[in-house]
Amino acid sequence: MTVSTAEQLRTGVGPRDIAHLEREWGERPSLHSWFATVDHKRIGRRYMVTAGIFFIIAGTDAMIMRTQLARPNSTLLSPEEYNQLFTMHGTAMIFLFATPMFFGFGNFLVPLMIGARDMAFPRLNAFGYWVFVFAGSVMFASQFVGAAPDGGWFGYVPLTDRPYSAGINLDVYCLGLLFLGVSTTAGAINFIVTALKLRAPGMSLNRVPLFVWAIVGTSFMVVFALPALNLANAMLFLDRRFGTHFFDPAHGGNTLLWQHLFWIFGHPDVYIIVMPALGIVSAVLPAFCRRGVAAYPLMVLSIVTIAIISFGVWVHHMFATGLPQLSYSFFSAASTLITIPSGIQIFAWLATMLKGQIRARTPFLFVVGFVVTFVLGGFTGVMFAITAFDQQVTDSYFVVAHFHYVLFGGAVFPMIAGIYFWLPKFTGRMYAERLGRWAFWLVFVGFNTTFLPMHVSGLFGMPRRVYTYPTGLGWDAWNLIATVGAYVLAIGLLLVLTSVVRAIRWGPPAPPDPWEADTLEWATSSPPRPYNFAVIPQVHSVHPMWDRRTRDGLARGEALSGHRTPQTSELDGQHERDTDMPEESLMPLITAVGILVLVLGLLWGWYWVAGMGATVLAGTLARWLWPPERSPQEAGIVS
Amino acid sequence: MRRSVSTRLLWASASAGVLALVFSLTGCSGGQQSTLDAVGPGARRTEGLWWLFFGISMGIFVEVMALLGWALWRRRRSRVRIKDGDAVGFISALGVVVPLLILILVYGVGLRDLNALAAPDDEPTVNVDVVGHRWWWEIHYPDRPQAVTANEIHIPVGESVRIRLTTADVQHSFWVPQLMPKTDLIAGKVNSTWLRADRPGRYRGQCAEYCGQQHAFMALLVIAESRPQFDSWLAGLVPPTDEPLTDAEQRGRAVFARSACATCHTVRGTSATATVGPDLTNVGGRWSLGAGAAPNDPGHLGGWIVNSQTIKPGNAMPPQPVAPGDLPDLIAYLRSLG
Amino acid sequence: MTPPAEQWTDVVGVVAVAALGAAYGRGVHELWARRGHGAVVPSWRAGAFVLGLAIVLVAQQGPVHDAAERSLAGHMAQHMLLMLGAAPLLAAGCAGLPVTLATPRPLRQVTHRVRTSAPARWLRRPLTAALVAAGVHTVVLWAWHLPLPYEWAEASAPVHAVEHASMVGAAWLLWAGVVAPASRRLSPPIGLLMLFAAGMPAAALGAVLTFAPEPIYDVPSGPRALADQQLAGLVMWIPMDVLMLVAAVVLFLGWLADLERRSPAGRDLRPGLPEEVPT
Amino acid sequence: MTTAELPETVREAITPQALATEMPSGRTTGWWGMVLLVATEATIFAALLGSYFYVRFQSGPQWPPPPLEDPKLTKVLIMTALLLPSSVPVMWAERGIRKGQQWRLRAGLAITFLLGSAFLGMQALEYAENLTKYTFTTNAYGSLFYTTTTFHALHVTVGLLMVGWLLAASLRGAFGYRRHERVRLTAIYWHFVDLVWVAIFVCLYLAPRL
Ligand code: HEA
Ligand code: HEA
Ligand code: CUA
Ligand SMILES: [Cu+2]
Repeated sequence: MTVSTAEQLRTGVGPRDIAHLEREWGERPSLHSWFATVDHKRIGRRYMVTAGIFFIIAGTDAMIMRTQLARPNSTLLSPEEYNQLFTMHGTAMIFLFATPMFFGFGNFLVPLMIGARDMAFPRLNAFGYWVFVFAGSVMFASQFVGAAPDGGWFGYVPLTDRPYSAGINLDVYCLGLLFLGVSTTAGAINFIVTALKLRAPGMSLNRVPLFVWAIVGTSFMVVFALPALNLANAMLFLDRRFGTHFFDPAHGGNTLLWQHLFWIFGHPDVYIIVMPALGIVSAVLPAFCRRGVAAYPLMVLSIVTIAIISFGVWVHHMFATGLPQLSYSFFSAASTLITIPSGIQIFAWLATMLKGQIRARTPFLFVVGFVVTFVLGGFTGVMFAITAFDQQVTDSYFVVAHFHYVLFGGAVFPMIAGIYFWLPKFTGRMYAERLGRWAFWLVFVGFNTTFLPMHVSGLFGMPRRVYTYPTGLGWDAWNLIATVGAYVLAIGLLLVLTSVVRAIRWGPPAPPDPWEADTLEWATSSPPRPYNFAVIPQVHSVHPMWDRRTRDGLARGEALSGHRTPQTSELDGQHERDTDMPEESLMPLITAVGILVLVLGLLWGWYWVAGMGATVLAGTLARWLWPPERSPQEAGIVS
Repeated sequence: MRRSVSTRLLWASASAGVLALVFSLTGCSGGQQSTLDAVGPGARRTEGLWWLFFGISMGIFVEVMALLGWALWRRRRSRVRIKDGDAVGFISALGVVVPLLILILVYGVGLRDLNALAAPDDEPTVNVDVVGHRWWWEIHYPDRPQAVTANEIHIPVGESVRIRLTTADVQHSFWVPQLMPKTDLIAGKVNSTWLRADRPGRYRGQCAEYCGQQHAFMALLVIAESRPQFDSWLAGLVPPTDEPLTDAEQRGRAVFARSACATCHTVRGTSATATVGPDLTNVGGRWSLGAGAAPNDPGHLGGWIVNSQTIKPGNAMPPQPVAPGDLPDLIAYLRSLG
Repeated sequence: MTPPAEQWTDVVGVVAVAALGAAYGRGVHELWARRGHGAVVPSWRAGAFVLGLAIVLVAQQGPVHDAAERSLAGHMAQHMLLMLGAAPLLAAGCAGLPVTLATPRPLRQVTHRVRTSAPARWLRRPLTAALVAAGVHTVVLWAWHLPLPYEWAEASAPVHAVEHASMVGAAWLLWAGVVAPASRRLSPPIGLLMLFAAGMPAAALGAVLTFAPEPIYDVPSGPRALADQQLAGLVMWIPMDVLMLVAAVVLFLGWLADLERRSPAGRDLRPGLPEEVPT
Repeated sequence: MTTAELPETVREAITPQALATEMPSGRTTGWWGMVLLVATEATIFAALLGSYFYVRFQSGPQWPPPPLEDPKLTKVLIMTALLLPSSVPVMWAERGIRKGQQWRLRAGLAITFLLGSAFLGMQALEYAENLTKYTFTTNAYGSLFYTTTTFHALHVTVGLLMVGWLLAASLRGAFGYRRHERVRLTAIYWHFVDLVWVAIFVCLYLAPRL
């Protein structure tokens, strides 16, 4: 990006400073630096592109499923194929698409929004990305060789345990998810530390953008919820491979233990997915309503309470398992309670729109689409929270309708809004508005045509996860409509993809701040230089870009030289010190390869290979963390 | 341009609401497995809940859409002075207080219905044990030790039936939407539920917990009939051994006994007593083959015997090399049962 | 007739409560006499303390006691009354100073020495304090609900008294971090973490009781023992969760408000290029 | 010298507020990273112990399930006696290097290393005895018992690797009073491994008797 002369004149930073920073931070375009990069922007973009590819594969799975379901007694797919398809579709959408996509957003945006130059642990970040790619590739590879998991995305035992599932399919599931868990945990820890320690001076916690709050809330949920899933998967693997009996009632084990562990993770996980999406909504609205989101403290509060309450509702996925009635009434109450913070957010956004000056550009349209669909999905969620009703519709297409309304409507709509909104920042190019609008209408109409009928077929008694169905039960028409809708939706998504590609190829260059938005990522060029900010901003407001002092500071301040970024105190954002940031390195990649070898070794039962992988892993980690050689004075040694 | 966008948005939202309404109104009927056509006290509770929830949801939906529409329509032009605090009242009223009141109401009604679902208000007169298998239902009437069948439950109209649920392998879920919400069958655990049908009829049910390859074809039928009909059906479950058989049927019985059939199935009153597959003592009278996979007629029966894997791939029954000449006899014999 | 051991324990309990109340009263009286009414310990805190003591007494006697004897659920209700009713109130009373004032001088010197010793100071570091409080709370709660200790407590009045005393103590310690006066309170984020760390295992205990398929304790109980046990589990589970959630919300909002006072977020800004400032 | 005469900075540093904050030196990103790692790992252990209790209370009054007896305590008490105090030398070493005393760092780490290794050795002995009675395939109790303890042993091993690695680095003189972040982080990890053992000891060895 060329910086206009006027822009340059206004900054207090001279060309010498810039040249120096470029030298310090720039990564030579080479094969080595492609593999060794630790730049959060490159990693963030890669996360998004990779997750996008996984989305297309998982979405294509769904299209094949919908084609099969268009007519009754269809024979396009065999039951095995169908079962693998829906399992991979669900697993991939949840684990390989939704969460990593938002991690991509977070990776790119969190440092920029808080005025930092990179994540707290850039190498860990790169490592997390490589692990994610490898885990995703292993799981999808299993699909292409016809050995994909086929136990549903929540893999209930005993179906997924021996002897009911003999092949390698479920080993891929539990090992793949364990493998992926490493990446997700690393990412979450990285986000929390980044948001706590690397905020620009002056950014006390009440000046942190809501998107960052959302990412932090999500990350805390990951830290405390993911262990349950990891443990469950480790137990499943031990049961399957080494003959333990965690889930085997014949030997004192318990099948419901799996369900408890899975959903103790699983319920927080749905908020892990939706929370960053809500954060995106809160980031997009100020730009298009030309005011801040109303009731910031309440918004933050609702993020925090959702994160807390989400740990206390998991049994609402087990309402038909015959647990004590009394406990159902408790979980039912907790599940209805969790709608309150969501309601607060919805009405705060409505207040923002009512009180703001709306400019209805494409990102805004997707936000409106989000509000319409998420509210509908939320309502069905509340219905499930009422145990008696849930027992009737659970495991039917009514549930499928609910979770697509909240997952697609609640998470993917904001995601697309975010893509359009930050496309200038991600790529330095503007998208074409007309195409964006077309995409929106196709996606919106297609989405509702696909999933609204599923409520009806569900109420008419159609169970989920059936590879086909007989005619004469009143389901045929609804399924056909859904399939047609799915194709419209796919075309809409194709248009979204087209607008992105078109923008990158032919879009006009984007100015630093095309929307007059409020947060710091708009304070740098589009796309930002490797060092993000020459001058580290001094923050005085939750809307730093609308605040004169911050802008003046940016314009006149001195550049922070060197490969360094400031660290501030956790709560008040007081400047503490400037720290050196790690340089690019191949270690993350090699470490990730070590884990890959370990996982593949376990998968095929070549335990010596697994052992080798573990050795590589330990060796690279030791090398990675080996303290640099220092002179006694530098280290501070007293003899 | 601006105005038209907002109009279109409004239009779309409104039509989405109307569409939802239309969908659900047509939904009153549904098919033989519809939750919106309740014939038992259990399902009637949940049907009532649905209409309550639907009404409330549409109310709030309209409210949210109205606010959204208003915001888009009005399109404030002036740069108003912005004070963030000024929406807190609005947000707490519409986002906290009103929902809280609604939720308390909904929760209370739901709790009442949950208690009503827990047990029938009269003493059950019939007991049924249901054992889930991949992918069929084994049905016992424990009060009559000999009464065993598969994939269909006969019940007397207007009387409550207690059902005990266990599984022989993985998890399944027992669901007859027109009569009762579902209850899972869980390995290592005994669950129970109950049914009552207020009208005679045939109510389809289906396994609702994913249980592997043929989860789609694990259907069952509940047949509610008058007490005398029920009693005679129950009595007929154990066939009298001296019933006269035609020649073909007799030959078929011999084929059955000598081929692999008897290694997996039981026909009470004969030497076939294996329990791998469903009890066939009354197979001739059942509503379907393979738990809903095919209609129970001679043609499908033959096809099923020769190679059931083409009809229901993955089921436990291997293709049977029955000599072509023997097949009609076998079919005749099986049709004569029950 | 109540067996003598029980009577004795009752007497000791009442005397202990009375002694605590007396010492507190004397200390507060002294403070107020020296510094004026409501000084150091505001009167509402003193009131809270008295109320807390009253709840302890109520929980041990009369109908509550009888309910606790009758059923497991009643017993858990008694525990919750002590841990969620009495303990936070007692903690709000900030009894440390007044009670110290009321103790005889030599004892006071000893406590002072202990309080200022290195380990005690280490223990008072916020993070340590939070972890210790949550840990003690968890250990006390879980230990007493394991079958054997529970049965001991049922069987022997003194053990039962120790059980209740330790529960009140642990909960007191926990809530002190949250409701004590600002100078001695944990900072809100740490307080939040502490509540989360203490709440999760407590909820897990409730879950264990609620979901157990058979009665866990070998104590004489009615035919509806299992239902009773499930109710008991929920009694452990819900009130604690609700109270902790409410406390968390209040803490959090208070914290944000405090931050806002110290460094206002400047939320009433609008977009648009701000005017150039003169140099 | 009265407080008023002290230089401003010192006075600031000894105000009650300053003394009340737990780490006057400020927490680093590394500190937070390690604490969060420990938090998520602790959650795994919590889930593991939770599963243990869940299975226990779901499986009837007899625990461990009948032919098995309550776990023996002798060896385990020795193990506890080895591991618990091993946190002290780490602390002592960390204090030392804060003052720049390398010998304390080296000695402390070495002692910890020995104690930790001895713990693992004892555990091997304990396993040798237990495995004759039941294995991880005997029943769910066995699975839980061995998985939990092995998982902890794995953590001890990782901790030992870290300690050994620090020791190696310290022999090359990488640490001093200015640079000892890694020592601090390893210490946190080691304390965690230590504390988890207490939880395991109580839940797996003591609780069955209660
Ligand atoms: C992003 C994901 C996401 C989100 C946000 C939600 C949100 C909610 N979900 Fe959902 N849910 C899933 C993803 C999600 N869910 C998935 C994937 C499954 C299925 C898993 C599987 O089986 O495969 C599932 C299943 C599921 C079940 C189990 C169903 C079953 O299997 O039988 C239940 C039961 O209680 C439930 C409840 C809720 C509730 C109460 C909310 C609430 O948070 C919703 C709150 C929002 C609103 C209510 C709208 C806005 C509020 C207002 C406008 C205020 C006024 C409103 C009222 C007064 C009602 N969900
Ligand atoms: C974020 C989560 C997410 C998302 C976005 C989706 C998106 C879609 N889902 Fe999915 N779904 C789940 C999560 C998700 N789903 C989960 C968790 C389950 C449960 C699994 C289980 O039971 O275990 C499930 C189950 C599920 C079922 C039920 C299967 C069953 O029970 O038998 C169905 C059936 O129709 C379905 C359909 C669809 C469709 C049509 C889309 C569409 O929205 C997809 C559209 C996307 C694309 C098509 C790709 C991008 C398109 C292009 C770039 C254009 C070019 C491509 C083509 C023209 C093909 N999904
Ligand atoms: Cu049985 Cu699905
Ligand atoms: Cu949920």
